[in-house]
Amino acid sequence: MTELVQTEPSPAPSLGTRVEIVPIFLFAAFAAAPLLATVSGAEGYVLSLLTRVMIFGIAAMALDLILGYGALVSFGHAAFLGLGGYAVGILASHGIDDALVQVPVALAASALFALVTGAISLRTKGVYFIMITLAFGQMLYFLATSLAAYGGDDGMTLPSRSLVAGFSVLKSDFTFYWICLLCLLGTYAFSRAVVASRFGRVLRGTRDNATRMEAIGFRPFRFQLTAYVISGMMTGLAGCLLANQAEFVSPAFMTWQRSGELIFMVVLGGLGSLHGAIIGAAAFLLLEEFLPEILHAASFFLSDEVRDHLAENWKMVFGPLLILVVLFARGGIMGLLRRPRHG
Amino acid sequence: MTATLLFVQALNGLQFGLILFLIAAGLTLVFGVMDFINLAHGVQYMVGAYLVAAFSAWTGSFGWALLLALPTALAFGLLLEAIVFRHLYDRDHLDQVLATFGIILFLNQGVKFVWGAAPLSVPVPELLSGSVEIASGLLYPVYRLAIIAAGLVVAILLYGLVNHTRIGMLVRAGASNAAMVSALGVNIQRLFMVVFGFGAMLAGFAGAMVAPILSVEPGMGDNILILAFVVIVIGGIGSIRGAFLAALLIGLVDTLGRSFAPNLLRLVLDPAAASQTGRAIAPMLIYIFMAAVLFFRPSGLFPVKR
Amino acid sequence: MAEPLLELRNLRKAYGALVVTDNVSLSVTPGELHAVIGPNGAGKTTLIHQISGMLPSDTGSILFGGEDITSLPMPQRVRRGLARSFQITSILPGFSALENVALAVQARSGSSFRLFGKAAQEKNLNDPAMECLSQVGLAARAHVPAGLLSHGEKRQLELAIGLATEPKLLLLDEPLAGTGHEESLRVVETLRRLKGRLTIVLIEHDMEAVFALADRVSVLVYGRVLATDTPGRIRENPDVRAAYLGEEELV
Amino acid sequence: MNVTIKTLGLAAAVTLAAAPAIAQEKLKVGLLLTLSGPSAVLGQQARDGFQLAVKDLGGKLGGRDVEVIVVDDELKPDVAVTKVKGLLERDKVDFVVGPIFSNVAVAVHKPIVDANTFYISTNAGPSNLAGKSCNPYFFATSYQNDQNHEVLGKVAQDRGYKKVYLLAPNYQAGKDALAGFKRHYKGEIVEESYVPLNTLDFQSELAKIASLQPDAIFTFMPGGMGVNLVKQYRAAGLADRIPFLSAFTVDESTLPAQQDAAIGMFGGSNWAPNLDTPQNKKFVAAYEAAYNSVPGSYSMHAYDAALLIDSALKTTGGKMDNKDAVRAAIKKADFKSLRGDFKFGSNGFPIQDFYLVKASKRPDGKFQTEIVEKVFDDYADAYAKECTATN
Repeated sequence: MTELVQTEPSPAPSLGTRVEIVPIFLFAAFAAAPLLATVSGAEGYVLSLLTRVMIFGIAAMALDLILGYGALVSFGHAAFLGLGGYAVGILASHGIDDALVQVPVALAASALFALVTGAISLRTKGVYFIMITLAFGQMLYFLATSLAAYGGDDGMTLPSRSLVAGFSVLKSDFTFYWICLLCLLGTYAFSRAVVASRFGRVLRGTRDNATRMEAIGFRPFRFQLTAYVISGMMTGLAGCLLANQAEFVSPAFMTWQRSGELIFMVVLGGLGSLHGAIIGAAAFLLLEEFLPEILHAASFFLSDEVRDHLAENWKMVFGPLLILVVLFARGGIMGLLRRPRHG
Repeated sequence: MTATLLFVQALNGLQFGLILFLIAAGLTLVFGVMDFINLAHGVQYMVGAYLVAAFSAWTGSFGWALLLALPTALAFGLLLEAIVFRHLYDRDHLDQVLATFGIILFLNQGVKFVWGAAPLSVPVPELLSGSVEIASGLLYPVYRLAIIAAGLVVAILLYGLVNHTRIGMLVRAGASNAAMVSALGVNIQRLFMVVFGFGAMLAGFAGAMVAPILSVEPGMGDNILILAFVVIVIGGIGSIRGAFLAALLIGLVDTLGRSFAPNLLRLVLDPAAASQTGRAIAPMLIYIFMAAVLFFRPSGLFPVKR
Repeated sequence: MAEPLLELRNLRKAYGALVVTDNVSLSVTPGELHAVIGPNGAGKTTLIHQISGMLPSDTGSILFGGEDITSLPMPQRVRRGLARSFQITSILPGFSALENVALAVQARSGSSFRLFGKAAQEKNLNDPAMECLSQVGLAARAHVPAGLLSHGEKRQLELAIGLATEPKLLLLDEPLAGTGHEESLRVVETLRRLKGRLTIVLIEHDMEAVFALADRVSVLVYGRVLATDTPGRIRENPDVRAAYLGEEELV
Repeated sequence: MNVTIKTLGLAAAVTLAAAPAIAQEKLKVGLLLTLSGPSAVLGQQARDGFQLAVKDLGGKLGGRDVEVIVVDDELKPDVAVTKVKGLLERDKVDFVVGPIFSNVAVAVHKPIVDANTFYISTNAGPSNLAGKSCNPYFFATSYQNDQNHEVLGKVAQDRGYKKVYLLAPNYQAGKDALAGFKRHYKGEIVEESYVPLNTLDFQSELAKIASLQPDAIFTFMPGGMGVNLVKQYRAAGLADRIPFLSAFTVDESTLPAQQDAAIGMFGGSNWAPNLDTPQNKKFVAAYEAAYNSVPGSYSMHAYDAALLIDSALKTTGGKMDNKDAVRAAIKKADFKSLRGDFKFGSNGFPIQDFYLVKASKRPDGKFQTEIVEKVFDDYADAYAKECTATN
């Protein structure tokens, strides 16, 4: 939440406490969804869709941690999704299929990659930072496509989902859903704590005015790098989950378009609130999934052929929708949620 | 590897670099002068190619098609400016990225809606369709030489325009300090419009020029956009000179790297490993190059601001 | 004479042909309030940037407490007790006044890599911060977002932030710039209270304030130190009078 | 906001899932194809081919009304997995037909066969699905990916070319293509050249080819890359000097853009629009009338897939409940394929004839591939022996 909330009552407009309803609703919805899924009769589908939403929620939130709180626009964050995914895939293909090994390896790999590339990238600022992170993302992408032993461009199918301490608990879509929800909740709570902590305060201060922070004795670089590593590790975790969800890994996990999509999720949801990023991920993925059908249903008065045409060209609606969000909904979806209370 | 082959490859790199320059020039100006990230610049390149394809099918002549496509591309750019971009100048970069991404989605699907998903074809103009023999057995298409010539002419014109005219002076001033220019009482809104339309037209021109040698298809602007960003970042945002140099460097690094990386690696590795590694490294080369440039010069080769 | 706390030796900074500070040598003794005055464009702010570490110097050296700090980055200088304020207000507008100061307290406390615990509710950060705010007379406005403070209040906040780093020496870049009459009186009063407890280097245009507060005054003209002396003698100095003639009336 | 979207999504899922209760009689077929992005034209060909077949069969397959649900995989494997789960669990489809690309095929394979649903590929035929990972629920009406390349390798060998230059994009399918070519070609390979995926400009490779002077080149350049390569190959003056052997590079999806530049270039295929059977002539004419373009093998495979489903259901009397019976019926392949001879091998891939084809201009000004000669007769793929699952 914004720093205003945590200080004692003051004449300043305190919008935070009331917006707190949003995350409670959000997680309640995620918790209730499996019940609905059972009723729908297509539980595997509903669960897998929502699991995807939660996984991208983790990744988008991780990005929000550095983007919304540190003003670091990483355009190569999908690389971490890939790192997490490939850690699971490569280890599994060598018979190491326990998540208790895979996840730590994925986190370590993500941390190392973030440390090295972050240390170089953070020398630059602004757009240069955006582009250098893109460059590192692309390097990893091309590396993955050249891994012929692990499927190269085609990617590879996992023999099965990871085991946990030798048990195949993730096999059930329900259990996997709960594990993902747990991860989402855990990373959310962790991120909230980080943002409010001493460390988070320095990060936010650096976002607002780096010179001032230096003038009182901080070295922004160290804080930004630490945040970048934390964010990379969280995205790496999301990558592990994504590989397990799709039971498949491929370089398509880490295209630059995917990195872009992560940024859009964060901006769409609203910068710098963490749960905004989750909402953004949900909105993005559900629109991608349902917009064709919504269009099809909404155009019931037209001929079948035109309706099919419309549904097929859903991106022609999705694009302008994004533009409208930017033009008329400042601050993304969270901005929309806040506004009425303000005015 | 003979010297002639090296020469031909260098020529190819030059031609690729000049196309990149045409796109990057507009992008770097829009970015430098207006501090505006325009992801939709790549689709303007695509639109240029589609316009030429449509007009050449209609008129049957590439020359006429080009003459018609340029003003149309300009008009299209101005239209986009008026409908969308104008409302985004005072927004932060992320808003601009999101909105212009929306334009990409719309236009990529839009051209498919209008012209179908199958790639379109533009015949090489009759006059420029032959090839010249550079060395025995080594033919080089005349049209490619024409692209090189056109690219160089535009580069020279642009250099003159930016360095020796009043509007060029304003553009340069705007790139280094936009607030100052508006304080001078210049109509900044109109300057933006001019720069924007001009950039769109340059991108459209690049698209039109490559239409006869490349396939005209939806999404053709997406990858070239990333390359154009690489170019302007290496060159230093807002610097035409930097964009020119960086575009040629990228063109050469990519083309020469692709053809000679395995051979060079063969000096240190055994042939199988060299070809394996060469293949893995070749597509990464330009990104490695960019990371290296930014490592030593965090604001590109020719930083404009301060 | 006591060992100087800050000593500048032949500092120089040039942008191409434009020499901004030229061969500046100065020494500041512990506990004194040393004012630097000079006409516009004399290089005062550049000098502050050089001392604080925001700008590297071309040649020359800076000694602080006997240690050569010429090549240290700004945060390291702050840690050694060299704090500064900015001429153009530089605060964190989204943070409350208290948090602005608490961050400075936190910087000094050294454990900023703590990832847990709500920083905003830590007493051992907030109490010293509140103390600093009281010193500059801003305690009542502690919870207001800094961006909403009046201009004068922001200047006071700058001062409080500087104090919170517990400096041995405070570099103040025109703390009175742009303040109203009443506000400026309050800042001058605060400075008078701080004087003697703290070494201060003050850059200021307001001659009345300078001559009322300063122990010694250095005059900077075209990047060179014209003279350094007590306020009384500076006022008499013919060179200084010449330099200022037509520029500003010396009191 | 999020909550509303989600409930909306769920509500949509619930209603759509409830639908089968009413329309129990309808047979449901999910078409999973790439319909957006630069490769969309291939997906469109397959979709149109399938729907044309359904129309020709009177809107019924095996006597049952059919509902065809088309989804776009966006060429993103992980997106495809979710979409295919939607087809399986929400729409409860009886068959999944598609996709175009191998990476998508590999990704969706497991969820489909795990759900005991029949999966009929209309184009992608990756080697692991033909070999080690073959599955009783998986069939292809197309080919194994290597086979078209093998055609050209055989041709190069038979024609006695001494030196061949190989060119492919630097990704898995590209490497497989060159491996496929080399299965039958034993002469010298002057260079194996890999270009980055989505390469637009082949000047540097063309310059090398010109200087090396091989007897022929073999290339695999799908989609827009193929369009560019062909035009540039022609422009460089190489087309009349060095034979151009290719797979998936000159076909009905790219010829509209390559036009005259492609004339005389060779490809390998299991079919061509000019294959002289009455059934095929009727198909090509109907397709051109309906969609105003020449059908490629992508359409033909999809058309055959519909015929295959139709024949299988006719055998089972329209019933889907006994999967073994359905499988046995599919295996019989009791339908008249547009390409002539067709039967399934043990791994669910066809045993069929392969031809050398050449790009030509028809009298009406349209472009198509035409059969030059038959290269393989009743040809099975090389991976079938690795398939151990009882099919």
